[in-house]
Amino acid sequence: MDFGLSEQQEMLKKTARDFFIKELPRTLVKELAQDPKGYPPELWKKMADLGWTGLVLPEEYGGSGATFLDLTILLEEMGRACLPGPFLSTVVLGALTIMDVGSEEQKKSILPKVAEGELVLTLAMAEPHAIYRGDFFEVEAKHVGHHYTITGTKLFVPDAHVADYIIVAAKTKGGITLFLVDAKSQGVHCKLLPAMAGERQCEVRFDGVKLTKADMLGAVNRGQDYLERIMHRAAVAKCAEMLGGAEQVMEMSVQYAKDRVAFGRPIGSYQAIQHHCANMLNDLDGCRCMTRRAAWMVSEGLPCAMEVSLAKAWVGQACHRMTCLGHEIHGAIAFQHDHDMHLYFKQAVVGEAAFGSSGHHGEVVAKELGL
Amino acid sequence: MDFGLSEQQEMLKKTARDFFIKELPRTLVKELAQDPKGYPPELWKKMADLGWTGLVLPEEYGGSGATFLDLTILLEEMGRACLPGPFLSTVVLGALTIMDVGSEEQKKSILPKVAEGELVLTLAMAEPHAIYRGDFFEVEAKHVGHHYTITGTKLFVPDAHVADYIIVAAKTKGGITLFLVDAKSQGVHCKLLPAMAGERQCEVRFDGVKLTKADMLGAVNRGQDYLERIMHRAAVAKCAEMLGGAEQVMEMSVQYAKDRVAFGRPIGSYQAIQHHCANMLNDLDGCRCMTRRAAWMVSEGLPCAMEVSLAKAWVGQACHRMTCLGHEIHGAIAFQHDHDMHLYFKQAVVGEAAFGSSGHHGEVVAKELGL
Amino acid sequence: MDFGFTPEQEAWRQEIRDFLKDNPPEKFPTQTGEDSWGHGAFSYEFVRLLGSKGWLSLTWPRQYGGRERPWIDLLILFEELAYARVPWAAGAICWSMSNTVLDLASEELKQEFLPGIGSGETMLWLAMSEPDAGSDLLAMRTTAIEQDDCFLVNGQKVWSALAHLSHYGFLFARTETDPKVPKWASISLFLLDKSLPGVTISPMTSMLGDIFHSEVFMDNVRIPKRYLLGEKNQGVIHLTKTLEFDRFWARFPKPRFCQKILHDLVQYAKETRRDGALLSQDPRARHLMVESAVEIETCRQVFWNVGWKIDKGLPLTYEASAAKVFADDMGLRFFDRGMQILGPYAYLDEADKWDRLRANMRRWYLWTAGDSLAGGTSEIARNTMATAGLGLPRK
Amino acid sequence: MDFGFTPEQEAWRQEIRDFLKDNPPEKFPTQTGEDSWGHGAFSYEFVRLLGSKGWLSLTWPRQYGGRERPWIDLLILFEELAYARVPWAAGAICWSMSNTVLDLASEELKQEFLPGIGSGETMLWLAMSEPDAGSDLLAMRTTAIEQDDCFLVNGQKVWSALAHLSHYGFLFARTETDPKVPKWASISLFLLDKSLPGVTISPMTSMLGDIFHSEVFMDNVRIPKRYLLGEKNQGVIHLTKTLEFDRFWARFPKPRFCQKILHDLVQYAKETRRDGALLSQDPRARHLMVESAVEIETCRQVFWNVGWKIDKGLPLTYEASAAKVFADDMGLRFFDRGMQILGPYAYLDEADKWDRLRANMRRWYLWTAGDSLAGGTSEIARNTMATAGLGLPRK
Repeated sequence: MDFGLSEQQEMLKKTARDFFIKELPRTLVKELAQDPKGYPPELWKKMADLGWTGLVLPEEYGGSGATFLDLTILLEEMGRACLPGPFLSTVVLGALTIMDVGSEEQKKSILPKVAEGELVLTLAMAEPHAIYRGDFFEVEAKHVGHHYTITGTKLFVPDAHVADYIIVAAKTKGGITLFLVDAKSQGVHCKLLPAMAGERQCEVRFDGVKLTKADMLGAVNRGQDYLERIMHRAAVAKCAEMLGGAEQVMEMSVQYAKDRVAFGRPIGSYQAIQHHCANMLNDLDGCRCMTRRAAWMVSEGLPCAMEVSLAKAWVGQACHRMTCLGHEIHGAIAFQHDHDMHLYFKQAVVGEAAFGSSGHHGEVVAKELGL
Repeated sequence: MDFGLSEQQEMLKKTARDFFIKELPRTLVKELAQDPKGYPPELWKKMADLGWTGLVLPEEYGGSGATFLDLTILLEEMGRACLPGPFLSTVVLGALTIMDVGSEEQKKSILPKVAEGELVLTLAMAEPHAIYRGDFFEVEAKHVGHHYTITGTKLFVPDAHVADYIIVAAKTKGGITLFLVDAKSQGVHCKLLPAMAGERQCEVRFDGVKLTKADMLGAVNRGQDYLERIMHRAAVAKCAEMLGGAEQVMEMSVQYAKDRVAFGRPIGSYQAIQHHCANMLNDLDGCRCMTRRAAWMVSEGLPCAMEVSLAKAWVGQACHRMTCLGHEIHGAIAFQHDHDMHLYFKQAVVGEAAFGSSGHHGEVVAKELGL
Repeated sequence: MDFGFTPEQEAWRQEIRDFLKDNPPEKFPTQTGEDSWGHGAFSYEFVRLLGSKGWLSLTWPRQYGGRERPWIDLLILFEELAYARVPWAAGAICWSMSNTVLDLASEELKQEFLPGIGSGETMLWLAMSEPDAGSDLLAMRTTAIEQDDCFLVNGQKVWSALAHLSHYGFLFARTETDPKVPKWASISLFLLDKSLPGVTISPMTSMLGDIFHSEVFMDNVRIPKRYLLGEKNQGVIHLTKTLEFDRFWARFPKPRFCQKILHDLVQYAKETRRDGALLSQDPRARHLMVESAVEIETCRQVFWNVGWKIDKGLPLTYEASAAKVFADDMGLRFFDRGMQILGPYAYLDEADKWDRLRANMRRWYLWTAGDSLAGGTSEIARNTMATAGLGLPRK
Repeated sequence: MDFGFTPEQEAWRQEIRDFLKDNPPEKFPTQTGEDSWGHGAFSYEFVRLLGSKGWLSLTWPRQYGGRERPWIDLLILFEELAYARVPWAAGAICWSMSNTVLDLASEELKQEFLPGIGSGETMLWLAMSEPDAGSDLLAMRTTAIEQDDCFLVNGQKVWSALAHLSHYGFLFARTETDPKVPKWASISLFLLDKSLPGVTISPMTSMLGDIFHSEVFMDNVRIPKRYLLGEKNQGVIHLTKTLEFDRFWARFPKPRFCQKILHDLVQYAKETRRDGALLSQDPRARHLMVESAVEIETCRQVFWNVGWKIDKGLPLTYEASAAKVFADDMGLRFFDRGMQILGPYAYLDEADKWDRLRANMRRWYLWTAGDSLAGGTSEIARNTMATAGLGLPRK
């Protein structure tokens, strides 16, 4: 039992924090929210140079061979910095999926480029009428001769507008199968969806996109199993981002409570504000324990459906409470565009809905409990 | 629109409050909780003499012809005083049901005695496997020749151990039918169930109890409709009791916050305690508005399924919150048997479950919303 | 007790509904914001139409163009407008300020201002908060120094709602600068003409990315003396009253506004399939809608209770603060639930009948982050409930 | 990071489980209360069996009969005992007091007391609160005046848990009565022998109708000087430490205890039909169980985090207070949900396998009314979190 970070993890955390303080002021975050691309490629390059896009990949594919747990420590700092862009999509949804189920050829052709920051990946799962349950997918990969033809619409595909490859979960005869689709293929149409924070989600229409068996990712009809593992990693990665954001909200709010004076005293000396801060602190500690434990279990390859869902359900709700209290403490000033607090309020609601809402993960918990 | 009490209602409220202050000290309430009967017949007689058991009955049956709304004002004071005993059972479940659907003969033979305080009535509905849905009742009234024979077990029948008549909702061929059963009939077996507060609920076993058609209450197979109206009245009556209790909790807690000193100041001067009190105040105001509006609608004979369920759902949850805060404010002292606070904490949890929990009424709200 | 409405009141409600049917609010151009009461939409055209109906001066004395209708009728009007989500943001606040004009202004000022307010030509904004005087309003620093025939005003206000679209500020400023004079006896109330030299309105971009509030800078602004409202140095009483009214009136429409959205969500849930089932049959979505229904309607009744007290002329102590807390807590929970019900589909971009619901829900959700701060923080409001309402000691 | 247990720790957990299987806790007679940790059940026989295993002194130095096992092993023991709901109410509190004895007592006292505590023969109770000194402990009035070879004690304590079954009080009293001496330098700590002349233990009937706490009256009680623990007038440091430990240790078992009940509720729901369907398929019941599962496990991890810090010897500031608030909030909600899940059937009187669950749920629900007050109010604990934990100013 060890709730502490290793020396390397501490160092990674510190490096990341310093890097983002220097390279990603919040003013830039707000500008990027208006940018069609949504992230600065130069920053992406620097992150790749720091070894982050390949952090969790084996050395043979140009990575650093760090653990998933290490990766979540980096994601915490990304969440704290409100980093926009396709990092989670590329590394967690994309590269780790290829690592998990891809062929040696696929790994060799894709992963080194990810490590070098030259590729952006993502994954398409949700649809207009199905979000969590593959058995209601309508996007289909029809087997015709030596080809597969994918048709249908996927929703909420993160960062598809800048992706080089999209992993698509499609119905096949007998189950769900994953395919690795070149985003420049004929018949792939991408439309940006409205955003709350700086996130970028797309509607991706597949209009008879032609693929071969070599584009299949993993075995045929095994997609539902793969998706479950992907969702575990993605949900925990999102928790880590949200945890980082929550830490920042806690610190900002406490600092403001110390600085702001009303009726001749710092507002942080009033019991109401103190108790808001205390409630935030408990929510935050809960987020940290649950996220890191779930990350450790994923990292160790242990069965973790229950722990991941408990974590995502807690973090989703706790971050909502925390960011509401953050606004409450900051008062009207945080309502201004110039302020940073609202970035986290927005991130929290987007995060709650991403990779399984509290409601969805609650149902997983129910099943795991035996209900 | 008028949220105020009429002069007569104010007077009734004041009379009732004064009466209970004099006649029902809380020490007696606690003693009665240990008493097998659970209430003092002398007090019952005095209440009848004040005209309360007949308050809501027409003058032709010896009553005062007051409205159901007036009755709820009286019930508020009963809740405030933690009055134990079969008042709600007798008047709301019993007499008002007979008024609603009974034959002239039944009214004449029962109601004047209720008004005089000579009869105790109740109603048996819930069963081991069915609580809200009559279509799953197992208690059955079999029609054999000129007789009906009732067999089966009813649960949570309030005050059945002291009742003279029990209205029983039983399956008949084609629906549910109500019967008025003399509690001394052969085959009626009554067992007291464990209690939280001073309430008395029974398991009542009907072991081939023989009835005639004259014992039927209202028309055959119409019981489900009747039960719906009965539940409306009962739920609102329970809300009124809980509202009265909540008012008392509010007053006690504010008084204690003014009197109790910690760290050299009354605890009521601390913001945390002030905000607890403020939160209680909003819950209380919500209870009052919702209960009285629902009572008015029942009283006026307006369609009120939605309003009754909204009220019961709010009151059930709000009284839980209020009594928890009441304990929080009183601190450890309220944990003692000698203190009165816990009577209301107990009443609140019993009340929440009575005549439809918040969950049940939530489902009614869902249906009324069109869900 | 009587929780019903008279036939006349029901007819009035119907008249408003008919008016709104004939004049669909969504057809009016807006100068700021989109769809919805209290969430930033404002349309001159619509408000002037209300004015031309005489509905902006419904309760005023006839001599000022009013109809002397009871407060209950005004509450019914507010409910119906809220349910229809008309573009009249800050309408209730403007209305409550005009009431103070009726109470305090000289006959001359009344004649000058009321016709314009009543017709919807003149808009008022509230110039009260300052950067270092939020909850602690008495800390305000803007000064108004008597000089010749005017007051010389210097200072800065923030969070002036719709000041960029309005004409006159309802300005609180310090008219007594001697530190020995207690603060409560040093503040006065003025009507500030936006077009006076030295007034700069600087719109503030909100976290939603658009403009609702402004900063107002006053640099040697000369307000003629006759624009003083009420007595000099007696502004704190009006400040308190304005705040209390603001708390009640600005939020009275909220529960009904939320109810409309809830009804839309119900309809949406009944028509939307997800993962093989109707959303209306999803246990969590049902639960979220039911909890909302209970809270919203309770909130509505609490507001009606206060409205009835106002109509009866009963004194208020804690009620406006309590209603504010109730409404803001309710709203925060409701719009969070709304986002949960929509889930990821809140971000869909589909030209279907639910597109406005989705877009608005995202917007409303963000608005709620500021709700509990508007009109004084909920913390201060709870203090007021405990002390003024329940008699708990301040120290 | 490592959220797993070593093979040795897993083996230790298994050893405890085997012991509990061989010695089913429900078979032991209790002197007070029924089933359950932390909810009032206490059995001499069971606790002495634990003592005979050496588990009451698990972490102590060998010289006092201990096993010098790491704190993590103790936490594992507590979790397992909690999940099995053993009749060892106040066990953790007694354990935390014995730790103070280890820290503070003279060698002589250690030799006198520790063997008895370790074997389960000697029970300690905490004599701290007074009628007018609850959260404000420094307001305590009980005096212990040095006189000849003893301290002469006069005063009254309340809320002494299990004092009627225990032997020695862990007594805080004022040893300096000069009002000019600051309160924090005027309190000392003693071991009070219940059998001394002048000590009266007066059991308090609780709102559950049974006895858990006592009032303790001390009338010219002569405590020999050697029963002073630590230095004279330095008791406040120990007071704070005792309280902090009490907050953590007394609640560490709670999440695991609640988890067991949740698992029972799940089983109950799977076997219970109501209105035509299994309760486990009732959306509201499912929702209530899921919310509980999330909160309980999060609470558990927060406690393990603190336990790990203790094991590592890291300094604690706010953690015990935070854990207390977390656990008490969680418990209040959990047992409310439990009552909602049972509904009216909580009052069933049926000799089936769920009868104890029902009876206990009613009891646990009532207990929670006192939880947030025990070990200092949650309000004070939140103050501590804000000031000691987050550095917010006290004034």
